[in-house]
Amino acid sequence: MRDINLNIKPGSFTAVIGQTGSGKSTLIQHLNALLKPSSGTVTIGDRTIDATTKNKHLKPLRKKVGIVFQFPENQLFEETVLKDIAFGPQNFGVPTDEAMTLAKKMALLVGLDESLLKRSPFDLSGGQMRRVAIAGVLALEPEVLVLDEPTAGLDPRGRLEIMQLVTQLQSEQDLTIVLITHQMDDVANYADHVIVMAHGEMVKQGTPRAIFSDADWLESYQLGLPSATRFANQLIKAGFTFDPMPLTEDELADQLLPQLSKE
Amino acid sequence: MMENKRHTSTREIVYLAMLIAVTVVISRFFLIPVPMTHGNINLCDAGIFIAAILLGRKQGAIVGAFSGLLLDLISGYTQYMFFSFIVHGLEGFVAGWIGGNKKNTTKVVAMAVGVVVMVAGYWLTDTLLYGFKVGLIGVPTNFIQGIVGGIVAYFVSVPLESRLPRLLGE
Amino acid sequence: MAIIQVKNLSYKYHNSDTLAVDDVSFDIQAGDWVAIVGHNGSGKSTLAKLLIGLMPAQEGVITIDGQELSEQTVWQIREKVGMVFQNPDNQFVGATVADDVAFGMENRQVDRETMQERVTYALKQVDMLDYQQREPANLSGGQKQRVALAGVIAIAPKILILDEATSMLDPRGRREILQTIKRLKDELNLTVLSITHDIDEAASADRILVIDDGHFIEEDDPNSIFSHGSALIEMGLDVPFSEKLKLALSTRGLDVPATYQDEGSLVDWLRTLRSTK
Amino acid sequence: HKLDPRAKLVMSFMYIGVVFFANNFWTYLVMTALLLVSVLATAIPIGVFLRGLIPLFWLMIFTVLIQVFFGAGGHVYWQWGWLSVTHNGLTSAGLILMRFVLIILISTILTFSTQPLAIADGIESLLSPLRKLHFPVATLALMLSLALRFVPTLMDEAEKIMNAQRSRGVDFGAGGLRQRIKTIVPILIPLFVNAFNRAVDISTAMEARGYQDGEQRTKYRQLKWQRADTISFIVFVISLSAVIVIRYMS
Repeated sequence: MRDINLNIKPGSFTAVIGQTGSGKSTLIQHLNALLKPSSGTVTIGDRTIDATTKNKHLKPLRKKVGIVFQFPENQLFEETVLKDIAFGPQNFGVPTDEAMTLAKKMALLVGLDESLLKRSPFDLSGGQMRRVAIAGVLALEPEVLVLDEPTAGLDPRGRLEIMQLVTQLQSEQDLTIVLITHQMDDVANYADHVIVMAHGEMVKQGTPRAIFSDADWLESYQLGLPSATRFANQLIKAGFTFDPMPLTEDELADQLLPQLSKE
Repeated sequence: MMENKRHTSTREIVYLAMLIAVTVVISRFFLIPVPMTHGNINLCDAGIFIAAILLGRKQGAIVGAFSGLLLDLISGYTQYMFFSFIVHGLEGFVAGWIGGNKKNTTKVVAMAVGVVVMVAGYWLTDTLLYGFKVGLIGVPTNFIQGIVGGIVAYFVSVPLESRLPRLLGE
Repeated sequence: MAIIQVKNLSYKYHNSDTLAVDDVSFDIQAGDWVAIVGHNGSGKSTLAKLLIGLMPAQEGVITIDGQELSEQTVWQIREKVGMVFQNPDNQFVGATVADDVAFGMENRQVDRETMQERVTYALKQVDMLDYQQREPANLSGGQKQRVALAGVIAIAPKILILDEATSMLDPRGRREILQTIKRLKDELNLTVLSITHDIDEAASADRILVIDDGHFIEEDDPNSIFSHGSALIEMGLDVPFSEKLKLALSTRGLDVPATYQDEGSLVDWLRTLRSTK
Repeated sequence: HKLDPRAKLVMSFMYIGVVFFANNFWTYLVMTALLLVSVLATAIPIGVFLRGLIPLFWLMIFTVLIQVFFGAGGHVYWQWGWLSVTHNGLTSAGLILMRFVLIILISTILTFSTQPLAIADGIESLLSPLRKLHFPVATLALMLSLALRFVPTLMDEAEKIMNAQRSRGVDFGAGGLRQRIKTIVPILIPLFVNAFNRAVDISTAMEARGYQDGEQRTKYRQLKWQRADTISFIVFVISLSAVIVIRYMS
């Protein structure tokens, strides 16, 4: 990975897109100081990390940025759901009873039923386990939540529910969201800023509308368009006009309607 | 039930293979440097004890023997390969024999005996290869390694034990 | 002729109270591509495993290529069926690509010369010949799934079952594997049964079977199934984009046709509306 | 080094066996010469082999010191309390050191020039006569090759789990032994669960592909014994017999 300059604003929803192996995963490990930059700096809030930062100074940063890795259910290990969620805060010195209260709050926040809290995490369904893992990261009370393909392997309903949870966290908990995804429709529906990665470099950043305005450029990086934008491009060939380019089906429908005859 | 016996058999081959692989992985992954000696201790005994305690003597012996062999093969200590096969195999067998599916205190005893078998086995090996006194050098390190492995195995296998039927897909 | 016949099939896991598969019957014609769709936990993967006797059904009869599935016929039936599973890593058992392709043939005691020929042939079919000596650790998920597909081709089955074979891949890997399967189906005259919740994969099928909570809901061609729009969404399934747009237009007061339209025909329909202005 | 792994395995172990017969200058000379020829045959730079010895440096020093100070007999060069340096002590230290280095180098040659999988194949092939005794050689070989296949996959998994727990505030590599053991458990439990889950998937896939334990299978990967193997084998046998002969002649 080389020469990346980017800013993520508090409270924003940033999507990171790029092909598999484009450096997305390396990027998020820097956001959480799991990796130290070999050159350059990463600044999180008022703290700066560079190649010389001592490892013991990194830990407070990990509390600020919570990462939900791909297939996060693979990190569960405790006897009960509640204990697993409380594991993170305890590592940061939160007393046990406080951590448990926090864990319960987070479990309810991600939509886990209270009856599940005393169960073993391994007894839950895949979707529920994923919620436990997300709650475990939220329990660190981070300011930034990074999610690496949180919907991978879920069915359409599961995907929708997780994405709704993420937007709810952004709006109600004032979390800054960084989402790594292959789903362009999710980018169009939820993000306000997009970072495009390729070959370990950031090749472009901007609003979703700016990024998705150039289909050919995206194609050159093997990336696609949101369904609505792709469909709008077909309609342009049929004589319709759009300004700006629609990103979601609602935007598309809104612009389409005035162009249709009302019988 | 239809072809139930064969079914268990393929699954058993595969989970033993996975346990061997995990044991090799944790031995290569977690090297704890030991002060005052020539090197590191690894966690292979933990993997072997976990297999032995969860599944029993035969399985413990297989996981022990093959992970010992593979570990030496991958790390370039081929001269130890067959000795490790026997020593770790015996270690797993003994630990599984005494401690498989038993009370927690019995498990501790089983692992302690396993450690003794392992330490004695390597001492004998080194004595054969390099002489009696040189063999003594390895004893303290192997001892620490075995004890650490046993402690780790205890804390991992106790919670896993109740999950076992489900993990084996039953 | 029906190459797969399922009659009154039921299955219950012994640690569960409800039936995972509940009195399901259907026929699949030779040469068809049939998709079974349903949300996670709807019983569709259980169904796949029952079809090749990986688990014994409590009730019902499965007939494959004229043979009734039983303890005696299970290995013969597996000769005719190739299966690609969800997780690319957990079905790659060979040390290298070529070894993995040969695994199924080794089990069938194919001699070595034939194996070498067929490994080369199968890898060529999935465009992985250059990767013959590669180890799985150096392959992408999509490449591993193509190797799995080559392993299936090598044993020349009549039926290919895809058990959520694309669900762990990125969009590119998914597109590539679907293209490969479409081509192979025609060239090798395969019957394809794909278990999926990916809407593009389902759209490639000739017929779609919908199951929900172990129950058989409906079987029809994609056009008719997709025209159920919101009902599918309620079942936790996806619908093609053209249907989503039609839903958005109809909530805005536009009269949309009730039948399913793919994107091309939707563009045509919208064009006629525009030109009548 | 394109020799058959079986040849390499047998030669290495014959070599290690014969090292114990070597007891004087001439025998060690033959052994060393044989080793050098093998090193050259691998076409791997000698530096690589020497680097392989570095991690064992302290062990070697230790070994030598022990032999020097505790080996008794012969002329006494130096004495302090119960520590003494004697002629026999020095000689045996030298011999042990030589033995040590030779054994390590020959096994390094084997591992550097042969893939673990090839060695596993070689072992399987060498053990295949045991099949007659109903010893499940093929099953165990399959188990071994599956284990080898999944080591990198599970290594990856371990790394991922470690990263995830680190983000949840676990400090690895810090603190005393007790602290370290505590941090290992949150990795090992998920890793074992993952391995068992994989096992269920893999065995299902194997059965779907027609695998049945105990049934006859053909083999795609085969070892080929070639002329070079026979020649090297003969060279080894002759040199090693020479060592034994020299030992008992002198």
